[in-house]
Amino acid sequence: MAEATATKKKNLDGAPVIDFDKFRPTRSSENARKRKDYFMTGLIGLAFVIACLPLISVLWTTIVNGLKRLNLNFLSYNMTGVVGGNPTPSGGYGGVVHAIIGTLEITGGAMVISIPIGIMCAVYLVEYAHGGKLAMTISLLVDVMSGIPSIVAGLFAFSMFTIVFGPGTINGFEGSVALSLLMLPTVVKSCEEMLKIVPNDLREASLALGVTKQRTITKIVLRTALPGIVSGCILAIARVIGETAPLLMTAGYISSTNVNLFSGQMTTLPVFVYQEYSKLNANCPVHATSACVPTIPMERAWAAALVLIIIVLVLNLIGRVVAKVFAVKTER
Amino acid sequence: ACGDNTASTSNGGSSSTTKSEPISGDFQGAGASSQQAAVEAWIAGFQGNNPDAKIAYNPSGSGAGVSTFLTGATAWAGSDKALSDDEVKQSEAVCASGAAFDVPVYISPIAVVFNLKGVSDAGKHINLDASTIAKIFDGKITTWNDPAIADQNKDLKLPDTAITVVHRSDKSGTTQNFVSYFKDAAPNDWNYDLSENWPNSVGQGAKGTSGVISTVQQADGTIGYADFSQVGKLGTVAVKVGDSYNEISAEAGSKVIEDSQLDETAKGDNRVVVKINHETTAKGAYPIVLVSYAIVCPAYKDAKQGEFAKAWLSYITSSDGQKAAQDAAGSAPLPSSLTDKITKSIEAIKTK
Amino acid sequence: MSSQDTPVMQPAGGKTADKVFKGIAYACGILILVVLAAVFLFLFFRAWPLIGGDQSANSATISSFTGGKTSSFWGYVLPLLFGTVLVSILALLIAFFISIGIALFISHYAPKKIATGLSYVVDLLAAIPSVIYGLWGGLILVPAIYPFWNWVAHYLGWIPLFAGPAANPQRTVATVAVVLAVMVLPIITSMSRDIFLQTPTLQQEAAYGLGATKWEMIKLAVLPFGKSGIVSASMLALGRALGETMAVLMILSPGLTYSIKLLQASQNQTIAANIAAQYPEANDLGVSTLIGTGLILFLITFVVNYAARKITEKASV
Amino acid sequence: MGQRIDVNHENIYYGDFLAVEDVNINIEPNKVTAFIGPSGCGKSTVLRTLDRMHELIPGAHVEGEVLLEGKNLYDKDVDPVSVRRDVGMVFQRPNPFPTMSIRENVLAGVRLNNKHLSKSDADDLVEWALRGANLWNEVKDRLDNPGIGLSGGQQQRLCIARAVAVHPQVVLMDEPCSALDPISTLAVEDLINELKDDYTIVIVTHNMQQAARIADFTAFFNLKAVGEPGHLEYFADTTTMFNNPQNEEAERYISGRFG
Amino acid sequence: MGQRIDVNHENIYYGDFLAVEDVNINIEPNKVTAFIGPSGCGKSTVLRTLDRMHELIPGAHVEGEVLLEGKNLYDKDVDPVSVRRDVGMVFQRPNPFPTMSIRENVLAGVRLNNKHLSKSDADDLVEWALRGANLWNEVKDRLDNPGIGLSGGQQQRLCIARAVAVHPQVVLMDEPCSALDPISTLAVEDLINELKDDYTIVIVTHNMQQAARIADFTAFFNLKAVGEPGHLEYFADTTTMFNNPQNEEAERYISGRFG
Ligand SMILES: Nc1ncnc2c1ncn2[C@@H]1O[C@H](COP(=O)(O)OP(=O)(O)OP(=O)(O)O)[C@@H](O)[C@H]1O
Ligand SMILES: Nc1ncnc2c1ncn2[C@@H]1O[C@H](COP(=O)(O)OP(=O)(O)OP(=O)(O)O)[C@@H](O)[C@H]1O
Ligand SMILES: [Mg+2]
Ligand SMILES: [Mg+2]
Ligand SMILES: O=P([O-])([O-])[O-]
Repeated sequence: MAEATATKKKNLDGAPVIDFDKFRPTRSSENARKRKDYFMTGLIGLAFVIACLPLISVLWTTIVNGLKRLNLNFLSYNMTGVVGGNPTPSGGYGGVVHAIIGTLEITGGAMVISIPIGIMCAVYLVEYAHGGKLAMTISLLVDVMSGIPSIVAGLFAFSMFTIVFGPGTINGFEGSVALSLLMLPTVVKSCEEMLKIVPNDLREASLALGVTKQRTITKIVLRTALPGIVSGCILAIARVIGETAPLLMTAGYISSTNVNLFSGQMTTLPVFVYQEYSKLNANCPVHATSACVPTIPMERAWAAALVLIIIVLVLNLIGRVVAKVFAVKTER
Repeated sequence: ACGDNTASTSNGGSSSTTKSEPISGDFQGAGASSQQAAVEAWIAGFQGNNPDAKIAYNPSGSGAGVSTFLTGATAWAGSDKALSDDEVKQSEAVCASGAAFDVPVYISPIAVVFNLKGVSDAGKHINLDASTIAKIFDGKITTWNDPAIADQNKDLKLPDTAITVVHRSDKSGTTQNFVSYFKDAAPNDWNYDLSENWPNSVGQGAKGTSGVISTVQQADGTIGYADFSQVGKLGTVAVKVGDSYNEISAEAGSKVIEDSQLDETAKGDNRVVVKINHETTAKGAYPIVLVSYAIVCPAYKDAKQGEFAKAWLSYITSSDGQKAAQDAAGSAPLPSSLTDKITKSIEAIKTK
Repeated sequence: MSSQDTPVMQPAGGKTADKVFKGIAYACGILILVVLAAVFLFLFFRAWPLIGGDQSANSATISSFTGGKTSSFWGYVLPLLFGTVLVSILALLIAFFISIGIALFISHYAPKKIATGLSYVVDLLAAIPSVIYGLWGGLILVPAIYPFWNWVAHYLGWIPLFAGPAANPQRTVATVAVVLAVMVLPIITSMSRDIFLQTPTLQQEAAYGLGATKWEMIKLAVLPFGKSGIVSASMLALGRALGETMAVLMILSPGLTYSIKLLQASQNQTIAANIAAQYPEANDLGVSTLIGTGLILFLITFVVNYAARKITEKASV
Repeated sequence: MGQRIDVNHENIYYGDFLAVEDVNINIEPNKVTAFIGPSGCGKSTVLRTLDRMHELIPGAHVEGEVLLEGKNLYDKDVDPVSVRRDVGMVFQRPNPFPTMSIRENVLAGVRLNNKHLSKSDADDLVEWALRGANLWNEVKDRLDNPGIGLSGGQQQRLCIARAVAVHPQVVLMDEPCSALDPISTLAVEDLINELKDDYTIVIVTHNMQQAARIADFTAFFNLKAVGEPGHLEYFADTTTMFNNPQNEEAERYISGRFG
Repeated sequence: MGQRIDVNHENIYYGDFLAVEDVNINIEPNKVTAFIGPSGCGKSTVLRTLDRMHELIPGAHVEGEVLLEGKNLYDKDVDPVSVRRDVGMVFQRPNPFPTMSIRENVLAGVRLNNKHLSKSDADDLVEWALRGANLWNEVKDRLDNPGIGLSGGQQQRLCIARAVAVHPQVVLMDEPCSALDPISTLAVEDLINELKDDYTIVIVTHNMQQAARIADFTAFFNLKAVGEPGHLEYFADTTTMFNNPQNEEAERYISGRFG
């Protein structure tokens, strides 16, 4: 190596001679590039606007239509004793308290099933499996699982309960099982991503202190990834809280309040919305007073849809707050 | 329970004929979505007399309702179709003794609704006979000013708007009842097998009665069929019966049932199955109706269920019950010609 | 406190906990396999009568589903499959470019403050339940979009896809594709945004250092880096679109053809929506048939995901 | 041919934080100028203001002037895109575009302006740039392999080839050898020595021996304390800097008493 | 008190790749031993085999023996978890646990092992470790603030405090100052000097001046070419190494002729 300088040889000996003026950018080519840059900026801005239109429309429609019937009465009564378009003795037109309870319990049940399993599966994939064959298979199948149509998940849960608990079994928990099937892949995926971005530094730091792997994972890795895991789980919940089709066959539909997740049918908000939409119009007999509102089912549907969006919003906010509280500063 | 609206007691308990103890407990039914509005009213009315009875009805569809009933998970099923022989046989495994039977509980006229500028929004009806309606729904007549339509509606100015047929996209008893009218009343213009699925690909399909109604509302020139109670502001077709065009109404629907026979081919005890006389010429009758049944066992493994089934059917077929359904769902009352037979069948339910 | 001498390497506690924890993690991984196998087997057994049962009864069931148009399972499921794929691909095509646009807007164009707000909105939108999209699509969008599609059919009708006349109301594949696109848009956006944000600064600076404009930088550094992520986001979205039930059910006027006339009604139907439409009134054999179609959908999802994985694997080498 | 750079009264900010204060330096054409100094003193920051890369960091901005052959880079009418074409940059960690072949990597910059490069022009250019970067012989048989498949040192030379292929006037290098093994380091150092015939070169290095080996001029940056702005402490030709510095801090640094 | 380490015929692999070959070295108790050498020669790799951190990398394994006071760390019956408790490690980039306060960071090693400490014991331990790490005065008023809020040099000393709080016999440090500014570097160097009274210290550094300043013994690693395994070229007490090395490569390296 020391001799390299002695027999010094130009790099460019033998290199073709290049006329760089040929490649010099012309005014027009520069302008064309600039125009393209502006054009793409415009296009990207436009994409944004285009996407906003329907999304704003969805929100706007739901809010405007939903606010009409969204009041305390609507939130504190269920649908028992509601007949046609007639008002109930309490002065309202029925409400969604049973559906809110159903939504929360069934989704809660799905959470209890899928979040621990999902997190542990992600832990397995990231901390133990190190990209082995089994891990590859599992993560492929997790992707496949995220493509299971919700209705198939419903059919599956329904049949499973039929086999285990006898024919025709319908209860809230069955709905939870169906939903957890849909939720699991999202939980696994997002937790996997979150665990992956925990710096390896921290694992090594902990292990170097003579801490066992299990404690390193639970107390350092999971703790550090917590905010991300929480928002991943919230996203997963949001994914299933609006499911209708699988719940129609697993959790059923009832107009009274049922707080027992494990027995009896339960209504959730999306199912409620769908059923009210299916009713479309209520009948008002010829002799009915003006208090009878024929369009009440659709109004209830929109109001319930709005309640559902608000619940999702609140969940999102909780997720944000939790993420903030447990936030981890990674960089100085 | 929490959030319950105190049951509306519009039907004073005194007028009820029930002398027995009030029913209490949890009871489930499932089935036809067409009955939903009526069942809601019935539940409210029934609970007026039996405040401790908790009743749930899942409008999961006739087929699913019957399947669930046949597993023994529900006390009764609602169905737009009478039981098949097979189903009757299967029910023997579920009922404590005997086989399940069906009785009509809900009769609702099916309206042929349309949306046509200058006609329906002016509150006018259109007169059509069975063959014309069949041709429209088979895509043979495609504009509103087709001579076949115009001839029957001399006093209307019909535009040349294209006809958009709107039918159910899901399996439906409404569809089956509707097309069975064509099969009987215009057999030459309707060559499809009887089925709960819409048979041709004319026009547009929509999910559920609500889908049909909202689709019809959304465009000019549409025509569809739907339960009478859902008609709203849409125009309806007056159907030719005999020599006159009869408009739809609950009473008119009732009349065709009055003029109908029982289906004697239905095998099994206590069954009351109506064979709708679509070719009726009864005065003021409206021939396109849906008859929906309640399906129960003559005896239940759990006597309580039997007690409930008996009380429940008695109530919903009583004039009080029928009145409640009429108010809540716009249905047609059961004609007196049927009530006796129904009552007799109900009496057969064992409560011990 | 002072340092005290301890015997060298005394055994550490927590060994059992370590083993148990690993076992649980392993079991949870396996559980995914078991669940999926269970779903598959369940579908398979419920669909068994289609293969092993009385074929004439099967034919009768299928012709009752189709109004007599076909009596073979494949004649039934293939048009459904075609419709499912058509609707999903269209939705993906519409959503894809727009999503990438928004994702780039958030990651590279918008000022940081606005970008954070937008990200939040996008995440929220990803969570709007599909019934609500169904309601909105069926009641608001269908009438609102008719003039536009009518215009398209009028001026672009020479393209077979847009062959007129546009159905009115527009309960067509085109409208459903738009609604599904709106539904999957936040999914693609939020995933690709996260990936774009992770593009190594080094790559971006390399491009800028060569004298690239912003767009050229994106083409040189951001998009190649994000490619595999974009693909998997799209697959997730495609999976969602393939399996979407309620929105399709509430909007589409179904048909059983292989037509690609997007603006005409009663042309296609999707498997998931078909199951939901037929299930309530189906008898035992009918349910088997429907589950058979569900099995096909399941297999398609599997194939799509498998293919996507292979593609991303190749791309990331 | 290289061009000269004159920096006058430059203050460099990250948001409100003044990172480097009042830099005045004259960088001679066709010479190698090295920036040395303790970590955090602002070497990279100053370097990145010389081709307006600094402003890519949100909130970052610059006061003062940077004259390239007398023309202020920060004038209103100057397009940063064209500045960056005239002033090439090589980074600390080699960063070939991972999806491109070796050949495409070299051509990446040229293609921006010349959409339709004839095959023979492209071939010539690739050969010229790779020879210039001392890499031709090692890769000429596998130009279509991905650039990422090369070793670290080869990748770094590929990045240099990519930078010179657009024929800049100035090449900036930020610790180009710090991620390389000794053998690759030598190859890159040799290359820098040859490149100065055609370009003005500015190099940041944390390795004083390297500065001593390759630079004609050396600038020593320093900072009083963490959180204080860095500044140019001492600028001299390399021989003076390492043998007889006229600045106490520089002497302490060079003799290894800190840093 | 520190313990001695003897490495015999150690070969270190990443999968099939032999990264370091036949290392033999005797590390004296209560002394500072520095590892120097060009990038990629395997300094970090060897260091990480001294507390069995190496095997955390999938596929990585070791041949030969590493004796801690005569006991082979790689014996079948030895639990790596307990090895790591006896041999502490400090990394190149300071890595305090971001979720924990300063106090909790110091206690992490004890707490995470599920040992229950009374409040007063914990307080004592925190003070002892932070004093030992020369950090007590700077942080004693804000022990409950997050550890991540400290400056880089303080973070690195916090990591040292965390490592010594579990009472190891040996402390390994992998380029502990390379991410630090000069002032923090000095603070950490002072600390190392004090720690050797209680511990055996092994430090990897790329800064020869640093090795000269703080080490009692220096090991020079080298590699013949990229892709070849690294090896221990020369081991001597620091004075010999820097003033009168008996090895030609070492001399070339130290005199700055490469690397
Ligand atoms: N992106 C940034 N945002 C805010 N401050 C920054 C950023 N990059 C660098 N700084 C600060 O600017 C100052 C100078 O940093 P710079 O990276 O230029 O130092 P340097 O001399 O190149 O150090 P090194 O030898 O470590 O590369 C430091 O105080 C640093 O913290
Ligand atoms: N995780 C790994 N997998 C495979 N090879 C590795 C890994 N880490 C290091 N190596 C290889 O092992 C050899 C020694 O690397 P090591 O990091 O020990 O060098 P070093 O002397 O510490 O260098 P530096 O001064 O850059 O830290 C190198 O050839 C490197 O490429
Ligand atoms: Mg720097
Ligand atoms: Mg190292
Ligand atoms: O009540 P149907 O849904 O069957 O019409």
